[in-house]
Amino acid sequence: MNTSTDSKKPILVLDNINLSFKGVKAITDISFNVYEGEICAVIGPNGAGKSSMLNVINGVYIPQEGSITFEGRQFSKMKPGTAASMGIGRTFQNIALFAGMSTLDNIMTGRNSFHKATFWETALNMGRARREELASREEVEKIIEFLGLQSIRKTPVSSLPYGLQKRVELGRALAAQPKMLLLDEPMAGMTMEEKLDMSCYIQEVNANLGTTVVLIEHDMGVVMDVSDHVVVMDYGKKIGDGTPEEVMNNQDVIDAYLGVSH
Amino acid sequence: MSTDTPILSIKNIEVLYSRVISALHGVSIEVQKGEVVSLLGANGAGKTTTCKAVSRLLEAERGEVSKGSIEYNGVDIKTMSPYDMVKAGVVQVLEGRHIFGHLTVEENLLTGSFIRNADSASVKRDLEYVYSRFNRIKDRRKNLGGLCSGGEQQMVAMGRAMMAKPNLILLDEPSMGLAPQLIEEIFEIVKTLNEEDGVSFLVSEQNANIALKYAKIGYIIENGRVVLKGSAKELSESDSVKEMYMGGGGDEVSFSDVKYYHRRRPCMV
Amino acid sequence: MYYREAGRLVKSFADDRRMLPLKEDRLLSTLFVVGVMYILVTAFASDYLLSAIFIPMMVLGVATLGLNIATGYTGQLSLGTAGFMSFGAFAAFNLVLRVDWMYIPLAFFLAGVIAGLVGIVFGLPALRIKGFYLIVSTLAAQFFSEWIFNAYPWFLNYTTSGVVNLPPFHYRVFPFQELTPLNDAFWHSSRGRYLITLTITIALIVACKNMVRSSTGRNWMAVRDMDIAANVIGISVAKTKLMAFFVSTFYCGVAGAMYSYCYIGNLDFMIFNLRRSFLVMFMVIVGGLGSILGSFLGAIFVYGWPILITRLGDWIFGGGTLDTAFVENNSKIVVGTIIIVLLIREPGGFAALWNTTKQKLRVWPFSK
Amino acid sequence: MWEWLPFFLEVLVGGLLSGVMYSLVAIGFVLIYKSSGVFNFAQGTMLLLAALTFVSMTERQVNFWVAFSITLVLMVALGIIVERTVMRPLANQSLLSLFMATVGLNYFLEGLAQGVWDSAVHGVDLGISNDPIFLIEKFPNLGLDIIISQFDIAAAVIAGSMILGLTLFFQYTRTGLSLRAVSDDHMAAMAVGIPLNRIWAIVWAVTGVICLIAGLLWGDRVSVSFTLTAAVLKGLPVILIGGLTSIPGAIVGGLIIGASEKLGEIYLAEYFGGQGIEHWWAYTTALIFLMIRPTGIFGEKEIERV
Repeated sequence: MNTSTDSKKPILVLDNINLSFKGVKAITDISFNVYEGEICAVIGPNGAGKSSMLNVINGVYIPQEGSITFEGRQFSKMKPGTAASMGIGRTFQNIALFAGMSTLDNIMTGRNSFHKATFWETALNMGRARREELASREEVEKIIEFLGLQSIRKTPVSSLPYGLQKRVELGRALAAQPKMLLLDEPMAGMTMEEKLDMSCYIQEVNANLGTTVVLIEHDMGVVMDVSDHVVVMDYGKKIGDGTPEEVMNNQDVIDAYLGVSH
Repeated sequence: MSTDTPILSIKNIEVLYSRVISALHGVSIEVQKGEVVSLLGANGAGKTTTCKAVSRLLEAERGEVSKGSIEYNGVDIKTMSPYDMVKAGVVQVLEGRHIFGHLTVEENLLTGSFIRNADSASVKRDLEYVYSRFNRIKDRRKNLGGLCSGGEQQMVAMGRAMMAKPNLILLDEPSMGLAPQLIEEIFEIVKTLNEEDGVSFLVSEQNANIALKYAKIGYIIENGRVVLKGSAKELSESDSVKEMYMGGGGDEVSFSDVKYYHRRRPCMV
Repeated sequence: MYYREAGRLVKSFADDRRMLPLKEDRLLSTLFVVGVMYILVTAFASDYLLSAIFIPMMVLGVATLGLNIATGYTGQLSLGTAGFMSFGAFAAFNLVLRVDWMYIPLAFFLAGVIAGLVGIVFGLPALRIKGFYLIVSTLAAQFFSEWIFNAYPWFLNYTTSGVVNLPPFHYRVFPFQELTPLNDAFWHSSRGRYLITLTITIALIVACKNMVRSSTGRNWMAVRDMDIAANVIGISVAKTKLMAFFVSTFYCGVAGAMYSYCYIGNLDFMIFNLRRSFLVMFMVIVGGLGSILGSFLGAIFVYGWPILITRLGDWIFGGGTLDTAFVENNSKIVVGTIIIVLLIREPGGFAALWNTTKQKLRVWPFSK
Repeated sequence: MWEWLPFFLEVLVGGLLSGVMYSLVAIGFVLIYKSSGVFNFAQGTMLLLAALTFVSMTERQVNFWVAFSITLVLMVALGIIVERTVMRPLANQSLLSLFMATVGLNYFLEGLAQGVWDSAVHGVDLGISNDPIFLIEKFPNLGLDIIISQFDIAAAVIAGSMILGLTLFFQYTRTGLSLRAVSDDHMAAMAVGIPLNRIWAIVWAVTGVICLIAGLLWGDRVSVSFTLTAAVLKGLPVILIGGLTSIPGAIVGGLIIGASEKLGEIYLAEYFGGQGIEHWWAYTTALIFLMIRPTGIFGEKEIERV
């Protein structure tokens, strides 16, 4: 969905982010904006630092330098809990579901911020605890229906195939009703059919709920069709930033990622 | 043994993880002696699984080849252990390099030679030989492997494999996370090892351009199936390969119109 | 199985969330609890059965459930269960001793709370230390408890022998005791103690089941399965862990108090030693990590096996043939073997075996 | 103003010497954990089993070295059997399952050891003199009036040379290098053809040998009985302070715990009701260290990848 250019307002501003592990640079001087309501794709070769970038945005990694501004609030280091409470949802490259729980329970955990009942209220199954459980269940059922997960509601997630696990993970992120979704390779390892489904979900969430989406994706077809804005990373640096068309015609990007033309 | 027995022949294999999750459904690949064959595909398409099926490392991850067969020099490898495979001359260089971080570069290389029970003089010779092929790591021999840069680690991993004197190297994603000039350098070394030392290679890559530049034959693997096979030249000129791996939007499927289509479709699961 | 889920329409989320979704299950469990546990057992079981079989099994089951909350549900390995039990036992004793109006159920509850607070203190390192390193903290709790109740005689009311009998006439079981139809003597008898233990145990099971099927339990399991992901979706890992430690040690504390008052009838710090901690851990492993049913199955098996062997020996070879050392070594070998075999074959323990059996019965005889 | 110093030193030296013995137990732990991620709780019982086996032979007038060799062979065999029957089927399981398996193994061996032998208290005499050494008599020039236990010195020397030997073995031999490779990265080790099972078997066998030596030293010091299994509880805080994967860590951790235990007993116990603080004191020390460094002094800090 192309947002009109005049209404572009950044929801997320990354300013001069630097990240290294034990002296090895993972991200060097990266700055870019993500605009409200857009789908932003981050592309680049494996190991370019894309996942680390998402981890910086929602506070799993703490950058040595730089700042993150989300909805006008600036942080030099984000904490995962803060990110979640401000409305940043996330899925992971190597699926991070709670393996010992069912699909339903996994998605229910996504709604934890809506649960105010204390543990003793839940222990005694008191009014508030019960009401919250039922209210969450209602919301979660909507997500289950949207993602077509009805039949595996009570199946332990560890026994689901890869594609479905990815979908459950998206469901868990959606359950928190995030303002911004960070999706780390949501379509990796999927069949064409599953990829179509997944891009449908992403676009529908984006269009109907107005959720901003940042996704890492390798399939250029998906990137070109789905995204409004593309950021290209290579070797921990940003080498391209713009509309899909601009990026595709950028010589640096072609050299580094799409391959040296021969 | 007749000369046209391929060094590696994968025949229609299927792979299951934990007895349920199917990762490969029907992959057939052949590598002739002295060839560089590249295996192209996206993340999660099944390249690594294919390599691990050959090196028998699958079992360590609760995976198994449930159908089909793999032959190395005409011998079925079904009953062989990872140890047997290395002993027989097939070494995998793992994706993500997997250097022993707390061992020095030289110790890393030495671990590769254990399989041969060689005497120290010949090990020393081999070390020198590996250093001559991988100039960059010679000065770093006393450094800890974990502190080397990505490119150096890739070279240590390949050098470590060479210490086993292999006939076939399964090279999994050598370009991952490396700068373009380094990727070029790594592939140049592959070329030398192939041409001068006669090592055959099965290289799994996402970077189609570089892989096809150095390979003779290419296979394209998608969602656990081989969808295309051809000489490197054919493949790099093919439109569909260009589309999928070298950028450019496809017209066949449009991901942006998909939502209406989905809504009318009954749920698959 | 004569009944199954097939064909039942669940019409509301509230119905779907019930502890026992099937009407027959509800009926049968009510019948079992009320008819068998409350009426039949109370009416007919011998004193020996009550005080040497039923009471200890339930008490240990509660302790196992406590450990299961920390280890099975939240993934925090604890080796200090017996230590936490002793905090509960000593707290109950001192409450009854020093507070005039104290009566047993309230003392047990407060003992649980006090043990729970101790649990939070020893759980605090869990916020920084992970995995095996954490056993230092719970082992410290274990040894600290063994030492403190020995070093400071105040806790034992300056008893020189190191053991305090808990004579029944020293404590009030209920407030307004005089208004109830049953007198003190009844509640102090094995029958009365059995009823108290049974009621508390059932209440604790229901409370645990309630927590596990709601946000509390989901957060525990989320932290257990992948704490980074839990953190990313906004679950406070620190709060969840401390809460789990509190609830876990609350259960252990209540179990400890019941152990002293309802089972052995005296207070002795030597009993709550490391070996007992391990016994409770065996009960968890054998029964099944993260299972309420398993906690009790484990307790029944590990506690019951030596008794069974002794009885069998008596029956086959005549009374008193098997000496205690033999029985003890035999149970060690058997329980040890069963733990290893279960871990290899069925890591879910007896609870998982029970579920598989149930599953098989459900489709029997149409499928294997 | 330095009057307290000789006594302090005497306590410190005594503590450090017993610390070396803790290190010896801890090294068995570290080897197994490093190579396979198994936190071997059965260490203490293996130690008891070794000591009991040895004692039951010497008590029947079997020659010291014959008994020693037979026990050695049995312990190596035990290590290999454990690796085969317990650890191998459990490979790839969660660390918690592996730990619990060793707890089960511990219980099994405990029952076995006492079932086959008995639960009586045995003495073991390695022929090391127990007489104290008065340092001022031996080395008058030092000017230190300290008493040191001769047995402690001998035990520390034996334990120390054992540790030194193991360290050299793992630093310079092919097997040692393989072991370090395996502990770094299982998958990579398999990829270069290092046979994991063989390495694990070697490690368990070496642990068996360590258990024998430690069992004899501890046995001579505190007699051979069921309480010997408590050695495992001495080893725990040691490896946790040092870091589960570090051999130098086990040594330093042993010295720290040994010294802190003795010093605490002498200088702190009076503030804590008089006696018996040594059990929890070691753990509190460990806890303090871990709060500063959650993975021990030499332990590796993992970067969690998501």
